[in-house]
Amino acid sequence: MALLEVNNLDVRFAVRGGDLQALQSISFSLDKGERLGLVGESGAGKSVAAFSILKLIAQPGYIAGGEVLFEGRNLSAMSERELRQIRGNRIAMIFQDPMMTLNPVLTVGTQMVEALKAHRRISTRAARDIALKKLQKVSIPSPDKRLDQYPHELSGGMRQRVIIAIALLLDPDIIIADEPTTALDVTIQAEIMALLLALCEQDNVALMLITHDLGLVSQVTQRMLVMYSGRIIEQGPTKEIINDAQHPYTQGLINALPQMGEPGRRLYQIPGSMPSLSRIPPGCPFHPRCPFVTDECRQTMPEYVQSGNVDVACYEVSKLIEQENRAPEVTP
Amino acid sequence: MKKLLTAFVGSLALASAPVAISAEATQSLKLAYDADPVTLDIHEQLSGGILQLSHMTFDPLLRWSNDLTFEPRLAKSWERIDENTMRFTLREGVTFHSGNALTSEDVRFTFERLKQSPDFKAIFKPFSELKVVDETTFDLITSEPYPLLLNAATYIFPMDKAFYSGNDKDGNAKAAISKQGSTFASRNQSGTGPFKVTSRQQGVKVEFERFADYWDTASPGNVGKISLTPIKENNTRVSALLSGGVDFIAPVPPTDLERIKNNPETSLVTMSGTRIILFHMNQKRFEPFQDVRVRQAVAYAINQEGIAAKIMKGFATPAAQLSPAGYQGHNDSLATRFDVAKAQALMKEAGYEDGFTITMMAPNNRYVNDDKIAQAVAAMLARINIKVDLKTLPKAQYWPEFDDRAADMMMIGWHADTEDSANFYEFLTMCPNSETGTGQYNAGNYCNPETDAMVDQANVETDLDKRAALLQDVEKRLYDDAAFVPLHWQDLAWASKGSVKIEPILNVMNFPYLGDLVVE
Amino acid sequence: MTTATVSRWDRFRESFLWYSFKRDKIAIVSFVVFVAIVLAGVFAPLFAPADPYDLAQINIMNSELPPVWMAGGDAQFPLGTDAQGRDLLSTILYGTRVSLLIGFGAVLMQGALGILFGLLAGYLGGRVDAVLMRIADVQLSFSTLMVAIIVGAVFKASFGNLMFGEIAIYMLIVIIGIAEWPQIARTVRASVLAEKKKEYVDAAKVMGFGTNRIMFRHILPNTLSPIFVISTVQIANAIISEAALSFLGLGMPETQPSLGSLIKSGFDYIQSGSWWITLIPGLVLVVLVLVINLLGDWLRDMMNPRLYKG
Amino acid sequence: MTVQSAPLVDIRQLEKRFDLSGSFLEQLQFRNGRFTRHQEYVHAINGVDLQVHRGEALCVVGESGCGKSTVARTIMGLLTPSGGEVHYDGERIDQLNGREVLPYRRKMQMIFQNPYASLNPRMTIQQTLEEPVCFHHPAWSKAEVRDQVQDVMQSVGIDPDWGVRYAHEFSGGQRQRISIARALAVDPEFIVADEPISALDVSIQAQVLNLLMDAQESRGLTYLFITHDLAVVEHFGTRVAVMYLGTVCELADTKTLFASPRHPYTQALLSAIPRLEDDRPNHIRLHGEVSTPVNLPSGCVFHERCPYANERCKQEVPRLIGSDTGGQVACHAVQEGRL
Amino acid sequence: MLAFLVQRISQALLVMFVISLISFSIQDGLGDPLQQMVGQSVSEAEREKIREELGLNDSFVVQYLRFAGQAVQGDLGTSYFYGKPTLEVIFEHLPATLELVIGASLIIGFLSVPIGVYAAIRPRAWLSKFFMGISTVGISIPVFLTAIVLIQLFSIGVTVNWFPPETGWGSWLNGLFSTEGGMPSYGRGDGLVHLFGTWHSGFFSSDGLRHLTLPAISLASIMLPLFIRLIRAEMMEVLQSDYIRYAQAKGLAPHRIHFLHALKNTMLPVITVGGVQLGIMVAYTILTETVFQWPGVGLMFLEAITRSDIPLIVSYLMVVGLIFVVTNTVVDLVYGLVNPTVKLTGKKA
Repeated sequence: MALLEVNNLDVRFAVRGGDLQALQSISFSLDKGERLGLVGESGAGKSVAAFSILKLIAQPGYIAGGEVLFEGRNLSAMSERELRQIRGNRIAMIFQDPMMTLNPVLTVGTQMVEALKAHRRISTRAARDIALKKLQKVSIPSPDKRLDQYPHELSGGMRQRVIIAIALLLDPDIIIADEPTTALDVTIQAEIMALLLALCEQDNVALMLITHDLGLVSQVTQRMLVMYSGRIIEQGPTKEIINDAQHPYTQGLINALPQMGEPGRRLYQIPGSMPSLSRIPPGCPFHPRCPFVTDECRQTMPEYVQSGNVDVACYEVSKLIEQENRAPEVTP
Repeated sequence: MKKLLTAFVGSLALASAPVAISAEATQSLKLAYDADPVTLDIHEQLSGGILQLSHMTFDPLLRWSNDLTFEPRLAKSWERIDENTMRFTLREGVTFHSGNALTSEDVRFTFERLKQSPDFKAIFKPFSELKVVDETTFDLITSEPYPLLLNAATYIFPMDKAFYSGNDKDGNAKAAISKQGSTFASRNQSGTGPFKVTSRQQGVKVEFERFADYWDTASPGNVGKISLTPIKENNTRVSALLSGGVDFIAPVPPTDLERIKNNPETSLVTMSGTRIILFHMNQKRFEPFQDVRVRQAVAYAINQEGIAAKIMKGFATPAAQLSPAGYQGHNDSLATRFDVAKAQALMKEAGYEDGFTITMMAPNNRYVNDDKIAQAVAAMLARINIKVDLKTLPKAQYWPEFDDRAADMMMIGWHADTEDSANFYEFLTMCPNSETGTGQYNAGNYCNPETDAMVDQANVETDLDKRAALLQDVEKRLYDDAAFVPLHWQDLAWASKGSVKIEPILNVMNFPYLGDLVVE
Repeated sequence: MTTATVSRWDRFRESFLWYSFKRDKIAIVSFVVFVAIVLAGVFAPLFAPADPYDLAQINIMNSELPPVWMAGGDAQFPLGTDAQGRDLLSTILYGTRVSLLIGFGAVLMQGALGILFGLLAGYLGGRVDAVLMRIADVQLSFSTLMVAIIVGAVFKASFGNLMFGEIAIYMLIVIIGIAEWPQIARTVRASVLAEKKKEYVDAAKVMGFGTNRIMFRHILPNTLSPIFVISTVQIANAIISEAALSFLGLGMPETQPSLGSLIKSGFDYIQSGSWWITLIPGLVLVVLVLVINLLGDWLRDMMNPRLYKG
Repeated sequence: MTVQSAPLVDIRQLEKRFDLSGSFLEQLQFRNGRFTRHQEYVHAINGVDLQVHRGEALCVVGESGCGKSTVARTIMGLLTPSGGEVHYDGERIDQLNGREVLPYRRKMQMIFQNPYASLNPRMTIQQTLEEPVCFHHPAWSKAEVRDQVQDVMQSVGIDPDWGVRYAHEFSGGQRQRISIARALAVDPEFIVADEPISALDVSIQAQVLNLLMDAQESRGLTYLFITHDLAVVEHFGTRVAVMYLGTVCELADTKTLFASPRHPYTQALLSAIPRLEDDRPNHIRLHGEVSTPVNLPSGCVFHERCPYANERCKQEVPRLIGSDTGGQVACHAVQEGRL
Repeated sequence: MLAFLVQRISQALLVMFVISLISFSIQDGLGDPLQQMVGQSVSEAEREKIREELGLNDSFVVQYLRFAGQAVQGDLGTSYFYGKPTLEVIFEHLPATLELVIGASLIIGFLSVPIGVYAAIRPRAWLSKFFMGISTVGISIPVFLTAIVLIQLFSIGVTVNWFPPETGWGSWLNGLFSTEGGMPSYGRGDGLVHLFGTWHSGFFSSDGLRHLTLPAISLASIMLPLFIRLIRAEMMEVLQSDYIRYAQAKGLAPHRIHFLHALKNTMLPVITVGGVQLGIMVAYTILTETVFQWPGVGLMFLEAITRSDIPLIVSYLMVVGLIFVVTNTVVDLVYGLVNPTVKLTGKKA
């Protein structure tokens, strides 16, 4: 049994004039110690997916269907009180912007100690000791001093280290990291990512990495999902997808990277842009931008087909697979 | 609510433990006026508030009774010695709050001080001297025969000479009168009156306590303590009475008379007053007013009865002349003359059928409903095609405008300090003369040497009947000449809780004789 | 040009503003009531049975008649009469007009001062900003009442007392305008500071546009929605301020009453039974201010929930 | 690198400081019983020399706070330099007044980072594009202006019929196209692009990069391209300048730089970008954080994080000197042959 | 810090200078003080003499310089009416106003925070909507109307006869809508306790508190809705922020999130705006003090105007300006203490 299993998760935003489908039938799983990447452009629903696992989607959003099983227990059916036992304790989160994530008016120590005390019967002194150890673990210089500092007194990289330390405080099983390095500079990014990776490997913590950076995913994760307009259009082992993407969107995304083009020449480009939630077209949401579009694509969302170890939702791909399967019969 | 209230008052009486109050003077009274006394020096300012204070903490030689006759107070008797001299005999055994005994010297000291006071010196101008005869006898001497000698004597509230002599610790004379800054006399008092001031927070509260050695042991008064709170806002003052916060209020706004009268727990006393409210028509500023027909037209256009009934809620006596009933100059034959047709005819006759535009000014916080009255008058004048540009001002700004005679018609209210008709004419209708000071408030610039001569004559006429005839004739002439537009005499009203028997102590001068007040 | 306007209208009808307005009952009711009151005020001379400014129509003997539905009411005076015998309905209609005029006028004045100073302070920054905002600070330490006294005295010195009737309305506009401009200036400055950092301003600079063009053509239009929201609230505030000044006797003369001075003039009568003289105009005032506030709230929610920070 | 004709844009010893210390009163500090005046500056750029040649795309890379945007904005006159000179086509332009600078405004244009903020939300696209054209060509008729705008809209792939719409009705990529159209509308020869694609999604980035390259080709534009994304540089740039804390630490042809980066910082930067590769490269780990430009380190600005720093690096500021690969490097270690 | 104080002090001086100059320059428009000081029948010559004594006949410049010279020595002149130094008069009246403001602030503080927080946490609850509705109505009613209604209801009492009194339910309903009255409607009462100097407090006696109740409620009635809205708006915004979501993601209990993480951040802007508003409130008590005849500086000021007591008017304006600057300074200091991200400089946070 997978550590975390998401089955047919539907998330909607209740806005004036009806609901918007933010996530449609999302299914994936995460094993213990596994590193999973969630890739997509902004608005694809990857953050919504991350937040709905812990039922943390903001007000107009709500879970309309499906289940999130953590160790076999359905998180989406749990009471707030029960969920609080999981949040931060078994499943920790790292947010995108370290500037905004820490409460500006509370010291680092307070924010670490309160997390510990929320889940363990522990004295403040003991909690501080644990906090100190975790700060050392993320190699923050003079950690004892940091405990009494306010977030604004730390640099961006340092803050993200603190957040990683908080995530590790209660030795969780899963860390969900939502664009953990996007707000940081390139050289700092590399450092933070390396740290996170090392710590996850060391403690065998599962990592769910949400990012738009294909390079990062390719280097860090073992498996990845590609999202588009609230749907998972492709998922499978990272290497396979990067090396041989099946879905036209994934292909386009990879080919559009400057490093894939020849310097000074036009890059491959996907025409148009991802529709907003209120304007998702019927059928495959990618069809208006897809070079292989057919009438079928315009009408119904394709089912997943297996290509190698990769699940893809695309009629073109399923056609190709059919042809391949049929091929041996045709050949004499 | 009543129960609550008595408990409330009771606890109060307990809280303020009495020092020494005469056997029966145990009641306490909470009093709300529209203003509190400006100073404790009764010679610093001539105003109603100060005179009210004077009657509480001092006693005059003689005072007005309800029916406008004289009642002996500190002077137990007086007799005319010659044309210019009146001899007074003081009551014996009267002591000041300081414990000093009252003597003729104190009266002389007071008289001299009055002659120094900028506010009072005008009243005592006819007097040349106060001569001490012995400890309890003195002569009051005028330079010419003066018919209003006794009227003026009501302003003599003997002060404690010993108390007010010498210098205070700053080296200033204790007797000094000053409008600016504080003087010894403005902070300290020693009088012979029924009450002593025990504490005073200006603008907030003054507290009085009955003087244990008060000479008038015959007084039925049983109030031991008074606290006076100024409540300027009419509604709040009335609310305070109705909610039981105070026992006695004055003045009562006309709009609330009905309500207080109908309330079983409160009682109301009204009296027709002596303060005349009138408009002057400025002949100098506005030429058509020089035409007697125009002035008459205006006089005919004004419905005094309407104003008195509607705006004043019957709380005013419509006036056709200056002198209220009871004054020597009051002429019974003069009646209000509201007649729009006649007024229109007069305007036509004067050649102003199409009317004209005039400016008008009135205060808006000086007299009862002053601004509303002015508006009503403006509306009435509109009927005879006189368009009025009306401006009402707070009193502080109004008086400078008045001094400048800034509008064609200006409102003024006048109360004769001497309670005598001549005072009206001197200030309101005589030809303005800065040397003699006559006509100081004559904002109409009306000038009639004939009537002026008659007034002068009356001022030295000691035969009261003759004098009355003379003054009534003046009144008639002014009426015929439409020298001004009289509106009404503003009535006086006081209200109290049923248990506070205010009626016997009130008078048209608006000096409640609180020493004699009985509270049940 | 017509096509452009039509398309603008279409655009408006498709807009979120119109959409949410249609769905918000409170906004619709407030808007209808507001428009009704404004129309009644603007066209007061058409609707009013009598002209309260014409003194010749007034008869003192008709004073304090109760509304028509009460005993003693007179059909000639549907809402009764005031202490002068004026028809209360007409007086309220005219008074509403005066109050609205002062409300809008004062906000125009505040807007003119506030926008100008706010733009200058926000865009030019530095010393100009420091000086203007310090003035605004000082200004805020005066209550409207104090400004009223000061401006009143200045007006009096310049025009004399007799002109008062004619200039009172302008005076009140100036008073409330001066007393409250910092509110708008601060709002404008805050949004200019935010807008100034946006790249379209840099783009305009790079194009070589002059300072005035950038300030007024580019930045100003983008600060309009907060100005609009705060102005709505400020109109309500101005109407209340005027009422308060009138209550203290510093407002409109009773010969040309505003709602505030009507309330004040009836104030003496409220406890003596003639409640309608105060309470009916009071109700109109409260309803007027309330619907403006409700519309302001709604607008604020629509345009920018962050605005109320002052 | 071969020196061709005179550079189009030439900046010499450019410096820019921002005053942090506020008014005189705020600068006063009471220390040890005496009042002292204390001033603080952000040293955004410290003596930068750059030449942009006609027809090339010079890319400036660096992390946030390295001063690359300040260089762009100073060239465009949005900021006045604290020192140094900016020359355009041989003329010094950093001291010109508003009127004198107008002709250059037409020749030099800028594209901004945030497509959501760089268009005036209260103007239609038509208005946004017409305004600069009218402004710079007051003599043109309405029709001429309209034609020019239509041409430019078509050239960036925006349907001219959309001109009546407002910016918020467009997606980020379309807005960036409009933003480019605005710059192109006045027919410039030099464009400064300040992180024009970093706010865009990956699939859109390619569109915009293609558009910029097309425009360069068809109009013969010269670019100064500011970015933090080395992959883009590699694809787009003719030459690259790497900046760190307000100084240029390496300047070279793109190919040269990517093939053999010399400066330790460039090396670290190159190794830090996650690339689509199966094997994980050895990161050159930098220790420490980027210093703040408020308290500039002495000597080489990079010495605090540099694994090769020695005493000289802490004392002496390295100068940009030609290296064996044809580029220029400001590094004592490289010059001493330690690296 | 030092620069901050120096700047604030110079600002205060500037404010006071400007105020004194303005008020002096308009004194002629405020009326003639003499009219209030002498009786009606005092002759013109006498008046002229007094004017001369008071220095009212000197030129503006001479008067102002004389004033400024004394002001530098801490003497702002002598009130015509009270005959005492104006500062003394103001300090006698100030406690009443401050108590009113403190009373109102307590009401505002105790009500606005829970209501505002509740309305922010549960924006859709009917109780929130009710509170917000009431607060909108609250800001739409002029304070003097509120005051009058309060007096009518709670001081005088209202007897309602809308329902047939002979029936049981009728009399019950009549009783329900009728009010007893009896609350004091004016002044500060007799139970004042002397604290020190000129400060008498009504806080320590039931009578004093009873007198304070209605005025404080009516003063609070204008500010309370503003504060509720402010707190609600700030709180709602804070609740949107990342660090609140992050706190939830840490598994913290809602009360800790709302009352520590959110409220602390909410209160920062509320302190700035609110503190300044409280400072302004001193200047805005005039209406309340008038209706309730509360013997504070507002009433004193209004009366000074009707009396043209120019020295008192000038001093009042200067003191109010000073109070404003002082509260601003205190607010900024408090803000700096509470908010760890702010370093005190002369700049506004």
